[in-house]
Formats: sequence, structure tokens, C-alpha cells
Amino acid sequence: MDYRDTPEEAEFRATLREWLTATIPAGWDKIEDEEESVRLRKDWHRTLYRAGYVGMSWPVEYGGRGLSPVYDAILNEESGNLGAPPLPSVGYIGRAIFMYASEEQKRRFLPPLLSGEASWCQGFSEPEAGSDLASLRTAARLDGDHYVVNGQKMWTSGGQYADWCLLLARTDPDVPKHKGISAFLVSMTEPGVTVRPIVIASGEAETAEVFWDDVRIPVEQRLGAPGEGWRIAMTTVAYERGPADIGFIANYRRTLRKVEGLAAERGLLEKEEVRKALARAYVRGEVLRLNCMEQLSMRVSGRAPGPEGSVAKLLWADAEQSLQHLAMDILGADEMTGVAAGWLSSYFTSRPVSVYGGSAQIQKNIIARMLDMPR
Amino acid sequence: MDYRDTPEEAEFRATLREWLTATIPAGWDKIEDEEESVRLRKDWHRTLYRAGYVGMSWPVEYGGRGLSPVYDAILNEESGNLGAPPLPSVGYIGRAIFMYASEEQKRRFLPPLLSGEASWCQGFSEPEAGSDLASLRTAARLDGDHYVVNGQKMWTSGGQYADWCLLLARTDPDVPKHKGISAFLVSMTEPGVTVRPIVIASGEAETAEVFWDDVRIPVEQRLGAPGEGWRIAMTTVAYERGPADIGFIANYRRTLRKVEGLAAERGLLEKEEVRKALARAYVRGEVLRLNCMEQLSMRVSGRAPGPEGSVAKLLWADAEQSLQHLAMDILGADEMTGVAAGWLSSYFTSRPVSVYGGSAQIQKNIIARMLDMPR
Amino acid sequence: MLKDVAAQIAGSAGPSNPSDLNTLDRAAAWRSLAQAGLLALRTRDDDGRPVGSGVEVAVVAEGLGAGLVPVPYLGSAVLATELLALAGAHDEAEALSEGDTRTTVLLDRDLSALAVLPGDQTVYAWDADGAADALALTAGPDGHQVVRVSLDTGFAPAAGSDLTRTLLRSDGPIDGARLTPVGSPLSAEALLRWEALALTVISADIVGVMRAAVARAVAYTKERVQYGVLIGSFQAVQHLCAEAYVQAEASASATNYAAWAVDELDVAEALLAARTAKTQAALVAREVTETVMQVFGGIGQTYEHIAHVHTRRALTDRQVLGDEGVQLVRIADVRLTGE
Amino acid sequence: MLKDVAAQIAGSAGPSNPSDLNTLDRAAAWRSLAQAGLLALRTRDDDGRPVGSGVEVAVVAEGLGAGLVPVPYLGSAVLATELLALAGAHDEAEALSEGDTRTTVLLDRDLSALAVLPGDQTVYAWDADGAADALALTAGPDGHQVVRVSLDTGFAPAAGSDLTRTLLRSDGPIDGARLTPVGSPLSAEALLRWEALALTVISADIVGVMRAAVARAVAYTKERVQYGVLIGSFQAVQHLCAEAYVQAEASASATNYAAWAVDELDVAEALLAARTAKTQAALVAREVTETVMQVFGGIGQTYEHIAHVHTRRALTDRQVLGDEGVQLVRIADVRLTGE
Repeated sequence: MDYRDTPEEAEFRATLREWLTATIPAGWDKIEDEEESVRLRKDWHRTLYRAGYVGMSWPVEYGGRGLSPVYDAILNEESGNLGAPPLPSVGYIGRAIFMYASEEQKRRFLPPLLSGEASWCQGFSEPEAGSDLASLRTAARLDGDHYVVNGQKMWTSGGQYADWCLLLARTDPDVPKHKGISAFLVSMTEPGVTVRPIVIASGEAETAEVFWDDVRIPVEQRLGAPGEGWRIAMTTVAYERGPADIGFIANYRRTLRKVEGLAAERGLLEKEEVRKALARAYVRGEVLRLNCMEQLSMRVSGRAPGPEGSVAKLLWADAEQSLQHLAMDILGADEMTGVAAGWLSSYFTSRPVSVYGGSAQIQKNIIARMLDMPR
Repeated sequence: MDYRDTPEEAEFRATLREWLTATIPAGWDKIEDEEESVRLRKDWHRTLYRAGYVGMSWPVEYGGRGLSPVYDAILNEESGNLGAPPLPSVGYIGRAIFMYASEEQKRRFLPPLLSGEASWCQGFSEPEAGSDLASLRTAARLDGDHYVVNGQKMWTSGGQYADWCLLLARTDPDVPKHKGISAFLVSMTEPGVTVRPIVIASGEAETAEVFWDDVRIPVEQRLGAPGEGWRIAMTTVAYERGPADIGFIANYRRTLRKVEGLAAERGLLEKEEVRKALARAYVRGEVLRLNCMEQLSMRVSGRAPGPEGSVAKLLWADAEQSLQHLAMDILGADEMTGVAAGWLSSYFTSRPVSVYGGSAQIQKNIIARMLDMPR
Repeated sequence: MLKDVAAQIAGSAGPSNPSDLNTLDRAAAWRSLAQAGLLALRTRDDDGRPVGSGVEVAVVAEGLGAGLVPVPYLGSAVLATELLALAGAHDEAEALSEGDTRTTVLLDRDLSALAVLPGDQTVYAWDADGAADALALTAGPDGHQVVRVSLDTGFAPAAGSDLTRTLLRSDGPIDGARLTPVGSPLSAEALLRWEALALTVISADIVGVMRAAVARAVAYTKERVQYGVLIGSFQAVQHLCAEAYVQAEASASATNYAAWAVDELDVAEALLAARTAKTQAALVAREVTETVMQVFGGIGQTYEHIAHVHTRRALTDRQVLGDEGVQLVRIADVRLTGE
Repeated sequence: MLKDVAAQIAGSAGPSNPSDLNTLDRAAAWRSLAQAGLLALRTRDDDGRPVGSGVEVAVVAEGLGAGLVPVPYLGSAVLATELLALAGAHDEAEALSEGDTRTTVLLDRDLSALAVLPGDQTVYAWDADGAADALALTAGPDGHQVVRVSLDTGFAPAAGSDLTRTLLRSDGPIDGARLTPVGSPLSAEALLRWEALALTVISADIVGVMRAAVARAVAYTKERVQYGVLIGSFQAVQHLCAEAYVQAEASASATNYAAWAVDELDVAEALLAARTAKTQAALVAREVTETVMQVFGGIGQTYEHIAHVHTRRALTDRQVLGDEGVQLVRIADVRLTGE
């Protein structure tokens, strides 16, 4: 594979950089207020959309530009490099919709998803069904031309702010658990939907629980056939964002620079031990970046995302968590006395990286499957 | 618990030290020839026996002195401290014999075991039955007043040099696997016994395979009842030597001093990283020592060895293997170019510590059982 | 037994989840400790010997750590009381043991040593819940002198990571006028002996935190079902728990010895044992409590779950009087240069 | 494809167990490499460009590492040939590519750099199977000059840990009379470029060793039965293999990039990429090959089993041109002080 941009990619990157530099709202990352921050993210989605940077790799017929995923990767990379606000994540919901939706559903849901008029969340996990998603209990009972949904969803990231939800619910309790699940496209403003933020150990509201009490969903908002929910979920999860897709790598580099800065401020750069630890952190970031580039290259050559993604997810968790450990070791007591409270928060934010989206243990199981090890 | 010797123990220790200092054969650890080295170990066993240092914690009626296991521990410690030859291991075989043997067997086998006239090995593992001991295939078929044994044993440490073997073989293939095994006390000089040394990755013959071809064992040399072999094996394994019982801790300390010496020779003691790594190795040794002392204290207060032994075994493997890693990091290329070939050999000898006698994985399973985790 | 008393108090005064920290009756817990005589363990008897041994204090510290009990047992009843007793300020030590007033210690900005004043440095009063004042040192020709500093002025609450202890911060300066000498100057040996005890009880606190966290995680694996089975039946989960258990037990072994050594060995050996214990406990505290959060899965990442309270307390303890890096450097000095 | 050719040669010339090393036809393997043109990859074409890219050389190196092939591909066909080509000694480079003569490199006692002679230090001819001579450097006013040293005198076999490569040792002195200059002096940049390639192919060799070792261990878990089931069905064994696999793949990703960078990026970037790859490969080589020995259980600890041959080759590769410690220090210099 060639790691260098093609001339077209290089030109795209240059234009993008110029645009980002001119467009990134000054001081956006200083915003403390959660609501204001969400508003900013939504605005940023629309701004990106207007400039043609959302859904670039989507098929043209669904509002995309039909470009190679490399362009999305460049967008991620440069957004991270230049410190832009987080990118909207339209890919995995979009994929589910344009693979499984009816024409009418596509016309209705894809344009506002792309443009940022409607933001989405994913109602999959439940308190009793975390890693074991297929055992979900939220039930959708058919009642005339509506489904009536009851249950509780957990780890619904962005649930507080989303307009729509891709919801999984059990429509048939009498068949094997993977076969009785259906998927729905539901407005979060329906009566009976209650969202409660989940505050993680850092003290920040990172995700949400959503309660569904007699929520009525028109039959035409079911996605795919009844019982097709598990397949839709697996597609969605496969296209869920890996480290490469969320600007993680560029963020990692910026964080590493900050940690290097901390070490310098504290006069620790003379210590070989610290120098080596910082270099080790650099190597971790590079290894992750290069592994992701190889995967991207496979995707470009037409392969659907496979279990190799688990390698990147494990490397991601290791890199992120090790970097936070290193910061903690450099900051010492300051991280615990509140002097560097932001780093303590980052530390706690790094912990669930090995839990959400399939725990480290699940990722290793997936790799064992890929190695065709006995069940 | 009190970590200090009682006055009696202190006196015993002082006398022992004096005796060891006077008695340890000069230059024994320079012996390269394997046969000569074995002869020396056998001589050392007899010397210890004559001085009353073998089987101190055995009941008086079986030739022991009925002392607390603390005395064995002191013997181990001082032997290690003063660089004595390895101690004979009579405990686990002796335990099996005095728990399960007939009076006649005890009279026949215990005195020469204690005195060192007869040395023993343990014929348990097989090529197809490593961790899963109960699936052993070596068969003992009753033929009149003899059993006829056929099969292959593996990892029979000291098999090349032993006079006798505590052998496990299947006497009844028609009952569940744990129930069809019997134990035997067999002379290694019987026709049909063939021993082949197993050379481990270090290049040294550490253990042996033993082939059993139509070996005839008189019925009166069966230990315990037919089918009681598994219970006997479990008793034996429980009393098998942990790190405290083989002078490991004292040896560890001496090896650590050598590694500190290597670092000093190479001018590495100025490096904080190296200093910390050496201190870390000291802490590992101390933690293992103190954990073993606590277990000893429990044994003294009458508790049979239990699953806590698995904690010490894991700490032991970690300490030993980490110390060899540290030596390798200090020696660098010298360990690979033959300049420090002895250290490479020690490195490879440290690897099976996490395999033999129940792999690290098995030890963790045992701990999970102890924590009453679901099966 | 002391262990049972501590466990009982921990049972009633320890949080089951973080929100309990707002409602627990800390004053009652403190009174219980006073009534059980546990605040008096490091006061001296008529022969000048500690009422309770290092082992006994460590047992209490471990029990309160296991319960995540939010009272300043370490700060007031051990670190401050021992300092007062060593300085011969027996009346002051006795007064603390009655439980009506509390005193803690002032630590340097990196929490790694007792503050030496006067000076304009940042200092922290650690474990200062309900404390009116805190002890520090002044350097004098006859050695270090213990001094008392009022926490009324110049100190403000700091947003420490440990939700179970109160941390106050002063950005200085603290001048001589604010220092009240207590007792007689301390010998160098007395200070080292204090350090040995202090490191040991902090290690014991970490051991308690770790053992309780592991026990909670193990218990959870026996309740939580995924894929139709208890998660504790997965070998990966079993091994995670087993590894955490081994590290916690290894720390306990090292701490038990250090606790015994406090009163039984000469000061250099006692301090080496204490540094060994602190190294071991600090080294594994982060990994063990992280493993516990991992075993709890998603729920273990949330603020309202108890898991991170263990992590926070262990991570702060790790720093107090020096983390494993600090201890290793000192151990190396003893081992490699005989300093 | 190159990969298939390398795999084919590795298949016929790689040992299945250590005793094969006594009987394998190494000369035939070398001839196959020559015939396939693989010894010529780092000679230069008429435009002065390498016949084969860094990527191609790394593919071959990985394939031969995977097969544990006991021929001096790295020493003669890459490290020596590249050095000759950079010095403009194209005829000498071509001669090596025909496979009739072999040359390797002389390294310092710690294997971390090309030897600079004359001098009385200990030096090693690494990967010297069948080599008549080895290349070193002399320092001159115009930069470093490549010199040839005959291995006929002053060198004796060393008991190196790697059973698949020949190691010769000279305890010196080696005086100027024994040094034959080859080609023109090398620029500093040429030497750094050589180092980038050399580090990369050594990393590729380690990657091959690790991938093959993991594959062997995984295959074993599908055959070996304990407790009535294949050991590969134990989650603990699955996770051991998965972790080793992840580390090997991570090393491959870093090495693939370094291999591309050799020809495509400026020398500083290429060298940083190479150091990154070597760091990663060296860092995990020990653990991965140890894990493989562990998965093989008792049998994996024996001399007659292939497992330790992987370990030995990986551990020696780890040292050649500097282990991860050496690389990290250099990376830190670039990152932190822009050196």
C-alpha cells in the first residue's frame, strides 16, 4: 500500500485545511456549558454539510459524493490536527438506513441525517444486556398499525440531545433470541420517551439511559423486516466508529504533545526514564495509526469491515489508557489534589474505552473466532 | 503472627548455621559433570540425615522429629543463605506413604527415603495428560499377584537418577477417569523401565521421560486401595514443594545480588531506571517471602495446605521470570552472544516455572474456585 | 477482636454507593471509634509504650479502608497522634483520642512529606475532616520541632480526587506567627519511625480498599448474567479476578510484616519494610481497582456506582508520603549504596 | 508474488524442529534465493535505483523469519549488499547477488552498531553463515569508509543464542592492514539510510518469527486435548493467543510502513519510522514468543521442540542495531529536542 496522498487527495487535504483554518469557531473548546456545547456541535455539523464534507463516502444517490473512505479519513485526521469540533457520526446510522430501509424511508430520513437537521442516537444496550446484546428485553408489541414499545435502554450516547433513535426491540418473544428482534426509527419526542443522563466516574454526563413507556411507533417506521433487527444491529456495529473514524489518532497526538509539555514544565525531560516513556507513547500512537491505515486501505479495496477491527480497538484502548497512566505518573499528586483535575477527568474518561462497544474481553473473543480457535 | 524466631528456633538456626558453614562441600556448585553433581546431592542427603536435618517435621513414629514445619523452613532458608547444595525432597513422597501405606510398606520404604539410601521420583504426568492429570493412560493390569504396567510418563524429574518411583496408573478403564487410577511404589531397576532425559530449551537435562513396557509390580507394592490413586496424587501435589520449600527465596536473594553486581560492573547503577528496577526486584522477592511465611504460619497452626498455595506459585513465577528479564535487560547482547551464556540458560530455566506443577492458568482457575466463582 | 470492631464500624459508616457520602453520619462513626478505644491506639501507656501495636493500628486502617469510611482515622488518630506522642506531647495525644477534637498533618504540595514551615509553599491538610488544626515541622538546631497550624485561616477546600477524605489547601505563605510548637524536638530516628508507621497504615488502607473492591467485583460476577450464564463462569473474568486477588493478597503480606516491624525491628529495618509494603500496594493499586471497574462493565464506569470510589481513594493513598517511584528510589539507596 | 516465493523457500529450508538445523540443505536454499533474484533486490539498476523496494525486501525478510530459515539473507543480501551499493561498489554488490560468495557485517560487542575499525575491541560477524568476509567502517576526513575484513583469521565461532544464524567473534585487535577499503566514502545521510533499511528488515524478520510462532501455537490449540476438550476452547488460552496475535499484527503494521518509508520518505522520517518499527517489534518479541512457549505447555519448554528457536531468534534480533531501549532514547531525542 501507498501511505502517501494521491494528487487528488493531496489537493483535497490542502483545500480542507484552508477551509478548516478559516472556519473552526474560535474558542469552541473553552465552552463549559453542556447545552451550548451541543448546540455548537450541531451547528458544526450543518457547516460541514454545507461545505460538502458530510457523507463524502456515501453513494451519490443517497446524497453522498461516492468518494473513497480515504476522504473521510483525511477529514478526521485534519479535524484532529487542527483542533476542530468533533465530527458528526452519520456513517453507521446511514449505513443501516441505506442498506435496509424502504425507498420512502430513505427519502425521509437520509437528507436530514446528512444535513444535521436531525441528530440520531442508538438504542441498543440495556441494563441486563450489555455485551450480550441479543438478550435485550425491550418489547415492541404490534397494536394495529403501531408498535407499542416498553423497556429501558442504557449507554445511549447523545440520547439527551438526539432527535431520532435507531431502536432495537423484541417483537417476537417466542423465537430464539437473535431472531425475535426488530429495528425501528423513532422520534425521541414521542410521548413516553424519557431520557436520563448517565454521569460517568469522571463526573461528566457522557451518555444516557432512555426509558420507553408505551411509546407508539407507526409500523412504517420499522426498519427492515420483522425479526431482521439483529442483522441490522450487526451491520451498524461493524460500521461503528473505530479509532480512525473519530479523529482519535489526531487527538492522541495532541494529547501526547500536552503530556510532553507537562514533563517539560516539571523539569522531567532530563530523566531518561521519562524520555523513554514519552517515546513509548509516541510509538503506541504510531502503531495504532498505521494499523488503522492498513484497515482503511482494505476497506478502500472493497472489503467490508471484519474482525481485524478488534485489533485496532484493543490497540486503541491500550494507547489511550497508557497515555493517561503516563500523564498521571508525570503529574503525581497534582492529579489527585485538584490542581490538574482535568487530567483526572480524562483518566476516568479513558477507562470505558475498554468496555463500551464491546469490552476488551469481547474483542479478544472475536479475535479467537477469527483465528478459528475451537468454541 | 510473629516473624521472629522463638528462642528455640533461634538456637536451632545458630547451630544449623555453624554446622552448614563447617559442612558444605567447598566448590560443589562448580561441578559441571551431571553424574558427579547427582552423586554430590545424594551424599549431601545422607550427610543431612546423619545430622538429623531430614524429615524434621515428620511424626516421630516414622523416623521424624515431630517438629513444627518452621524448622524445615529455617533449614531451607539457611541452606539458601549459605549456598548449600539443594535439599532433598522427601516431604511429598513421605506424606503419601505415611498417609496411605500399610505398616509393612512404611517400615520398608520410609527409613531409606529419609536416610537417602533410596531416592524417589514421581511418575504422574504423561504426554497426553499434562495439566489434565486424571486422563492418564498408563495401564496397570492385574496378572495373578503382579500388576503389569505399560505406558509412558513425562516430566518425571530426577527419573534418570531415582531408585524408586511413586507411579500412577490406570487399573480400571471402565469407571469414571478419576476413579480408575491406583498408585504404586516401583523400583526403577525393574526390567522394562527405560528412562530418557528431557533436555529443556536451556540445553540442560532438567527432567525425564520414562517408558514402562510390561513392567511387573508385586501387588504388595500398590499404595492404598485400588482406585485410590487420584486421592493419593492430590495429597502429594498439595504437599509438593512451593517456593518456600526449595530454598527458592534464599536463591532468589543470591541471584538478585548477582544481578545488582552485573549492573554495577556495567556502570548502570547511576541510572535511576536501573536502580528502580533492581529495587522492584527486591520488593518482589520480599513479597513472595512474606506471603510464604504467612502460609507457613497457617500450616503451623494446623491447616492443611490449601488453594492459597496458588497465590505463592503465581508470585513465584512472576518473581523468577521478572528477575531473569531484568538480568537480560542489563546484560543486553552479551546474553545472546554467548558471553553470558549461563544467564541465557537461567532465563530458559525460568520459563517452565509457570508451566510445571500446574500452569499459571491452572493456578488462576484454582483461585477462582477458592473465590467460589461459578463454574 | 479489633478486626471485627473495625469491620462493624465500617459496615455502618461505609458507603454502598457514592451518594451515601452525603448522608452518612460521620460524627457517629467517629464517636464509635473513640468509644471502642481505637483512637487511642497510638497514645502511650504509663511505661511510654504505644497502647496498640503497629499490627493493631494496621488492622483498623485496613478495616476502615475496606469500608471506604469517610473519617480521618489515618490523619488524626494515627499520623497526628503518633507525631504528638513521639514529641512527648502526651496530653495533646490523649485529647485527640477522646474524639472531641481532631488534628491532622500538613503535607507538601506533592503529598510526599510532612511540610516544613515557615515558608510560602503550597501545603495540604490531608484527611482533614473536622480537624481544627494540623501538624507540621520546623527545622531547628536540635532537630525538627512539631508545630500546630490552625486551619481556620488561609486554607480552602481542594477538589481532591478522593471522595472519602477532606483535603484543604493553603497557597501560603505561612509565617512563624501561625506556628505553635508542641512537645519537644524530635530525633531523626523518631521521625523515621513515624514515617515507617505512617507508610504502613497508608498501605493497610490501600490493602483494605483493594480487598473490598475485589470482593465486590467477585460478588457481582455471581449475580450478573450475560449470554445466559453468570459472568463469573467466564474464564477471562475468573482470571481477571484471580490476578487482582493475588496482587491484593501480596500487598497484604507485605503490609502485615511492615506493621509488625513498626514496633519490633530497628528503625532502618522497619522503614525498609514499610517502603516495601508501600511500593507493593501503590504499584498494584491502580491496576487492581481498574480491573474491578472493568469487571463491573458499563455500570462500573458510572459515577453513581461505588467502583470509582475505591479507585479514587487508592490513587490518592498511592501519592501520600510518596508513590512507588519515590519508595523504589529510597529502597535502591539502601540496597545499592547502603545509605 | 515475492511473498509466495519467500514462503516456498522458507517451507523447504525452514526447520520443523531444532534437529532439522543439522540436516537442512542451506546451500540449496541460498541457491534458490539467488535464482529467484532475491539476493539482488538491494543491488542498483542502471538508473542507480534499488532493484527491489524496501517493501519487497521486508516481505522476503518476513517470509524467511517466519520459516526460521538458517541462511544469512539479512547479513549478506541486505545489510552488506546495501552498504556496498551505497558506497558505489556495485560490482561487489552484484557479485554477492549471484550467491557464490557471501559477505556480512561486523557489529560492536553489544551488536548495536556497525563496528568502526581499526581497534582492539570485541566485534561480531553476525549472520555469517558461509561468509568469507564482513564489512565494517573506518572513520576518515570525508566521512565513513566501508572496509572489508576477512573472517579467516582472528574469528572464532561464538555460542550465540540464535540457533539459526552463525555468529563469529573476534576479541581483536584488528589493525589497518586487515582492512580493505571498498567503494567511496559514505555520506552521513547514506549511513542513516542504511540504518533505516537495516532496522526495518530486522523488524520484518521479528514480525515473521512472531507471526509464525503465534500461528503454530494457535494450530496446536486445535489439536491438543486436555480435560476432554481442545485446549483452544479455553478462554484463557484464546486470550493468550489473541493478545500475542494483536502484538504481532501491531508490529507488522509499523514494519510495513517503515519498509515503505525506506525509499519514499526523507531520511530523517524513514529512520524515525524504522526506529518506531524496531521499538515495537523488539518490545513485544520476548512476550509474544514466551506466550507461545506457554501455550505449548510442557512440550514447549523442551529443547527438541521448535518453540524456543523462535524465542532465540527473536531475542537476538531484538539486540541487533539496538533494542527498544536504544531506539526509544533516539526517538525521544527527535521528539523532545528535535535532534
